[in-house]
Amino acid sequence: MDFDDTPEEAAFRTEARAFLEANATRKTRRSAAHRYGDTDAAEVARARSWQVRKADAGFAGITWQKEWGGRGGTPMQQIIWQQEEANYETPPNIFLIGLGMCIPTMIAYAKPDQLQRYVKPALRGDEIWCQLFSEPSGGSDVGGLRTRAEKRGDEWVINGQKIWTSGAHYSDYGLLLTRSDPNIQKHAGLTAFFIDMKSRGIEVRPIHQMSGASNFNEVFFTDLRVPDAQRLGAPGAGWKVAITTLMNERLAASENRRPDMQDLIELARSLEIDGRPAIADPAVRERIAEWHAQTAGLTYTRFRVLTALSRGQTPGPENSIFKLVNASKQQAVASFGMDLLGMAGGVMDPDLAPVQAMFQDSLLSAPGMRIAGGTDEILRNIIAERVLGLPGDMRADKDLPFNQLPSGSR
Amino acid sequence: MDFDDTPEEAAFRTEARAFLEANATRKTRRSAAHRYGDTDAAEVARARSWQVRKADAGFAGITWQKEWGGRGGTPMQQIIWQQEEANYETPPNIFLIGLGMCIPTMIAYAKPDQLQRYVKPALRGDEIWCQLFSEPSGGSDVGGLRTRAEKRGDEWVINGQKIWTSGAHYSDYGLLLTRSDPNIQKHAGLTAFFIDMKSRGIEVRPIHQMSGASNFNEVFFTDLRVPDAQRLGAPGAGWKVAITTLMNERLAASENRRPDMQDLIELARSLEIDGRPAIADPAVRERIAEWHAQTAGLTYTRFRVLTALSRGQTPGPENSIFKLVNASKQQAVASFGMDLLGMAGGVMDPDLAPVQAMFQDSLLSAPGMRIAGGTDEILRNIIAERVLGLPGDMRADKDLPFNQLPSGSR
Amino acid sequence: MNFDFSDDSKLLREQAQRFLRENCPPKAVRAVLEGKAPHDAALWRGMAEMGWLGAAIPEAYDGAGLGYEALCVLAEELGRALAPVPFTSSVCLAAEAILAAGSESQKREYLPKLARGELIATFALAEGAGDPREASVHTRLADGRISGTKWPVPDGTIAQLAVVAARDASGVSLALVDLTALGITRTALASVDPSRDQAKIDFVNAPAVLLGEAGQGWNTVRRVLDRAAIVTAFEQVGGATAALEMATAYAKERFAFGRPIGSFQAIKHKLADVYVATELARSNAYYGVWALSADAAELPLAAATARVSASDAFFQATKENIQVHGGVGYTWDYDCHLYYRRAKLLALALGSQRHWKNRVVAELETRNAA
Amino acid sequence: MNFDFSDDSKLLREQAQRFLRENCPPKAVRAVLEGKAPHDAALWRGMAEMGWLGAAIPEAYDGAGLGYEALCVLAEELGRALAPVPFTSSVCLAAEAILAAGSESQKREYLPKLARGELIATFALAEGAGDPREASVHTRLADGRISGTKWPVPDGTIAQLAVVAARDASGVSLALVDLTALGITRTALASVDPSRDQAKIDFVNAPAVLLGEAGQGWNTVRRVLDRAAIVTAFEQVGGATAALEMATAYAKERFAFGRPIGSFQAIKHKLADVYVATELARSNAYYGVWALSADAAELPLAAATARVSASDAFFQATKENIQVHGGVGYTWDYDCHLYYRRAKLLALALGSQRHWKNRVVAELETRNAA
Repeated sequence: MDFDDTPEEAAFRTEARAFLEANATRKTRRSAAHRYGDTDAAEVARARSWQVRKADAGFAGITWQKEWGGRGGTPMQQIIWQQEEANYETPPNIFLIGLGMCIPTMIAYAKPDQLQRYVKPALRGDEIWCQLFSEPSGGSDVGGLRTRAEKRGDEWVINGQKIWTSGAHYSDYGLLLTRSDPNIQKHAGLTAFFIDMKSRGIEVRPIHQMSGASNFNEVFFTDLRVPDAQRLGAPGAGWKVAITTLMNERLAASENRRPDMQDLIELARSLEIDGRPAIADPAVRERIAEWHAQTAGLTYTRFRVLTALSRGQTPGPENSIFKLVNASKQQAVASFGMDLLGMAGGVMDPDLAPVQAMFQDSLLSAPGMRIAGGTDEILRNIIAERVLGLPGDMRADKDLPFNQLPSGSR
Repeated sequence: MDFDDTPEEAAFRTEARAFLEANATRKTRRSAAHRYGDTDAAEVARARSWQVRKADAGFAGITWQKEWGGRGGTPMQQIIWQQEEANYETPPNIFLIGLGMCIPTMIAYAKPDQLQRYVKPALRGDEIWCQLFSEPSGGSDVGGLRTRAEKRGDEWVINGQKIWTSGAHYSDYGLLLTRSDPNIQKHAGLTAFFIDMKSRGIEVRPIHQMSGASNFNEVFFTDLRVPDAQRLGAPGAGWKVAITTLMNERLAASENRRPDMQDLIELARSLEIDGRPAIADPAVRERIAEWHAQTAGLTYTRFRVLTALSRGQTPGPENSIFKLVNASKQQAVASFGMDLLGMAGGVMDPDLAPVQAMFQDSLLSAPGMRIAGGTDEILRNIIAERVLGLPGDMRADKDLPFNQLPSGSR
Repeated sequence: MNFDFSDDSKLLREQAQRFLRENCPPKAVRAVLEGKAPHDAALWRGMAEMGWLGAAIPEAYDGAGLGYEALCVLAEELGRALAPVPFTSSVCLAAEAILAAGSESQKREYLPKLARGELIATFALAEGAGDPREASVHTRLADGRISGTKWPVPDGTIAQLAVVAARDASGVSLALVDLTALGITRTALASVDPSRDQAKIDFVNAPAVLLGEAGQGWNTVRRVLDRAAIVTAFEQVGGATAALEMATAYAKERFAFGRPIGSFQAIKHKLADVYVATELARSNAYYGVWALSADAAELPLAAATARVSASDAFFQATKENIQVHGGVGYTWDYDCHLYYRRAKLLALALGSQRHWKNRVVAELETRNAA
Repeated sequence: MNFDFSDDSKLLREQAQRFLRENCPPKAVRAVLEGKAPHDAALWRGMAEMGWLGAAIPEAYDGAGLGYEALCVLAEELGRALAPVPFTSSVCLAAEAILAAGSESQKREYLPKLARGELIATFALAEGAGDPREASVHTRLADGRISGTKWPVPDGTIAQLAVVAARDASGVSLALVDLTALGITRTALASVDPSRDQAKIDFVNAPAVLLGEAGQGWNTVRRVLDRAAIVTAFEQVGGATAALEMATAYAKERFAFGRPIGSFQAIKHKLADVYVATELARSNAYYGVWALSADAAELPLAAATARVSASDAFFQATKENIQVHGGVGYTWDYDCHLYYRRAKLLALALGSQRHWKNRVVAELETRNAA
């Protein structure tokens, strides 16, 4: 067990640092906290410009093969890059879904000429991709989707609605999962496509979240026409394609959500309880210690996973642990930080509320964290069934044709 | 909203107090804590003697009709009696199952001559009853029982095993639920009886609990012969009889399990943390306040229920709240009290461990509280389905004959 | 013993539910939340006409004299409807302070106007971060003038009158301050729950009149906070009940994997836990209203206990309501967040859980010592 | 970076598992639990023969010199097997104290015997209720004699030698005391976990030899406790893992309502939560063994963090293991309670959660101040 780089790793780290030092600004604690808000056009432009610089310097697709514009590097190099990049102010990584999920799926299912056309522009940030799986009828139950795809000659006609699509409003292409046959068992009747998001028949509407931000969209399809050549996998084999996509879901980047433990400790130091610093209060100390133990536990779990990845293992269902623990912790820390402020805890003015009203902001964004990308409940199912091997729940939807499944009024 | 007695209630309370003052000793905090251990022959004798005195004075079956030896009193009188009796040292109430569950079931299903024979002796504590429902194959799933009853002429022959039977070793009679037809749906094939516990073919074996005590028994039946006259309800109608029994499950008496809040506060006053009394430590105060809020909430919920009962309402599924909250609280308080003792927390010598090692005892008995009489999980199901009206879970056992149900290796 | 609301109270509850269904639908709450007004003035007028604002004000001062059971019934229903009105500030805090400490002439001057809703008053205690604490009062009162900064002041931009805690030569005293006078600057504050007004108020030599005896202000503050904690516990229980009902209804109607999500134990047990927390809080609130009505010695313990369970139950109910709704529960357009915001605001407004838990134990200590 | 055990350690683990399966089945634990012996002497001899007792003792003192990674691997497996032996007392506490503070001749005298298992030693710190605290040491040491009462002393009836914390003219010092000498009375104590020996030891002018510098004893105590906390965290993680495996296996095999109980979300999610707690604890323990092996400046924080998560995870895993088993889980004959008892004992033995949580924050404060 050690934390030291090999000479090769150290050399790569030096190279990465040199690039970052020359091209970006080092973060400080006082850096504006990243708000989980709208990504506007200016931010998209900054993100593209950063991505192309990374690509030119060989830091965009570190583990990708050279034929796709990658560096052909090791998983450990990828980890080192992430560690180093996290220390600098960089635009939001709006390419994560495209490069982490969509393009790997394309590489698995698209034709060689399509790959020639799409992979490199995605890597350089010239073209942005989004993923169109979730629907209003079933957030947790992806296989229950209803968007219809009907074959008409060499084309498919798509009608329906997707929801919770990150970045749909600035994306150029999208990976789409549809129901091509409602008369058979639900997972058997799905077909996947990639689509041009600028096509006629697509309408993107931002979703106004309770926090006030709009990170997600609804996407409506009205007689969208998609050439059969853009189909991925066989008709009816969409579920398998979707699994490929979801398996490529990257190990959730170490997000450094704020407020973090250091923010909490600073808050507790700056406030008083009954005339003594809040940090001296045993009840406050107990909570900080518990959250520190969770935070540290996740950090070192990540090191264990990274060690496994660096040996060529693929990330497995045990990675559900990160979001499951973090989301509830984030909500609890936000609530607790507000409690420390007593009667003033509800005030959100950044001039009055400590640490830029981060605790109040977090109270309003954390509930979304417990839902997006798999609810707490789905993640516990995954851990129980796929890690511990407990039997699946009874299924109401196992043997019935899709169009005979019970459905509710909501 | 008021806590005052009506003049009639006050008169009854005075009568009850006078009886108790003359016949029992008032409790103090220093009274030996009731241990949840074995009930030995001497204790059974004391319990019988107390019961007969209560019966003679009209305090044994307060709400029972006079024809059964009761007082014909009101539910409020019953409540007042319980409140008053709780202030005195009395033997364990080993008649609760018989009088609260078995005899009411007899009254609903047995023949008049049987009632003449059995009700009064039960009320006077001359005969003790137990309830034989649970089996090893399904603690939570009572309907999954396997004990076979086969009709042979005017008799039934019983073979099988019951478990978790309180008081089987000192009981005279028992209420028994059996499977008379394994070829039909599980709840349809049950038949109920009352049996003489001293019959040939019955073997009672105490269960050694993890706490060291033996409150429960296993009961084995080997070719036990029961006259058809002792059948309760029609053959195959046993589930309905069982429901009658379970619906009569009394509002869990206010048990005053120790350690209680006062014990915890005393413990926290007697100990030091970093040279200051533990009770002054904000982390300790926070926990005490939370448990006090739960304890008080249960106390006042009981008052609400008693008010409803005094108006003639029957207790409903919402009463699951009492054990659900208490059991986990008891476990948490025990664990916390031991933590307060630091390195010495594990020591159980009553001379060294404060308050007669009650916290350590409770740590070892509380896990049973979370299981016996409905697990936490079953109680949450009951609240969700029967109070909130949420839909039942999917049932694997709904439409299959009993002998075709899947069963595991345990 | 009778541990239930009276028949009169039950009738009042039905009346309140009918009135609020009509006059305080979710869109009325959203109007305030989205900044169209600092409170719902029409609803407030309606409540005044119903006689609710003076429910607990004696008839001698033009109140309805219905007592605290009635006030708590109303609070529960206002909590359920998330009513965006200065009920707590004007009725439970300011009017109670005047009732408790005011001179006869002050009572005659202000209580009838408060009961009729002609005057909105508030209670200015906090001076930034912190729980209620005598030593934290720094605003200065001298020679009929007051100077200092109070924030947050609930309903501080809409109130015309404030009961202000301030320090004078004899300690902490209370003062009545006309908020429309010179020397006062009011700034609306952004809040986790914009459906309730919060303000910062700067006083610079503003005219102030003593309320009650000089130096005895803190006793009144404690008395008023304890009493408001009980009424607020009902408001919180009302909100928790509404959030639980929303979640339960959704869990019955929403299907996933071919079955209602309410048939999954993860949802079932979550809602059973919310039910348990809410019922315990309700029972503690019942005990509180008994103590309030009887002005019992147990009031401080009853208040702290009721508040501790109600604040926890309301927050738990609202955060799990969002979770049960899943993605849509996190949208602006669904009402889940209205309850969540309110739950957190109410849990802080009279002081944090830490503060009230500490008070529970302090009261238990006094009792056990006796 | 390489955040995993070495191949050598993995081989050692396999060897340990094989050995313990054979030499420490549940019935061996029960024999001690039910009072047939105060520890499993045969198992202890076997462990000595395998070289485990001296795993972290340098070869210069007849140890195996395998280092702390090896020691932690062994602790995890002993925890899994609930081994009823004085491993922590003799190997992690006493031997570490002698290594840290002993003179060269003391090391030469005792460490080889400890490594070979010829001598069992323990660490006598507690004097009744309380967490480790310098001011709580009242046992007196003067002129080579020691007087006072220590309880609980882990493995106090079976050890022949004790490292005792005592107060002398210069403050708190450590002394080596032969427990078989005159002036010593040992009383076995009833315990929540009778499968581990605990004793009260009265010293009346018993002969004692100074270990380390006079007045510097508390520094050694802290160092030894921190290091033992990391090794114990592995023992706890091993126990938690075993309890989780038991519960998972039972949930797959046990049927209710016609289906395995593990197919119900209530059971699934409970076990998922246990898994999460156990994995977080395991990762913190990994960091701990790194800090221990590297004798890193982060060791005190790593130790406190590892202990806090491991104590919680082990207790949670064992109490939910009973719950998943239902009625049979509460019987004496099922092994669930063995884990539950051990979990609580280990969570207290080196000081309570409160104590270690406080240490986490103290270390975080030091860091953030720097």
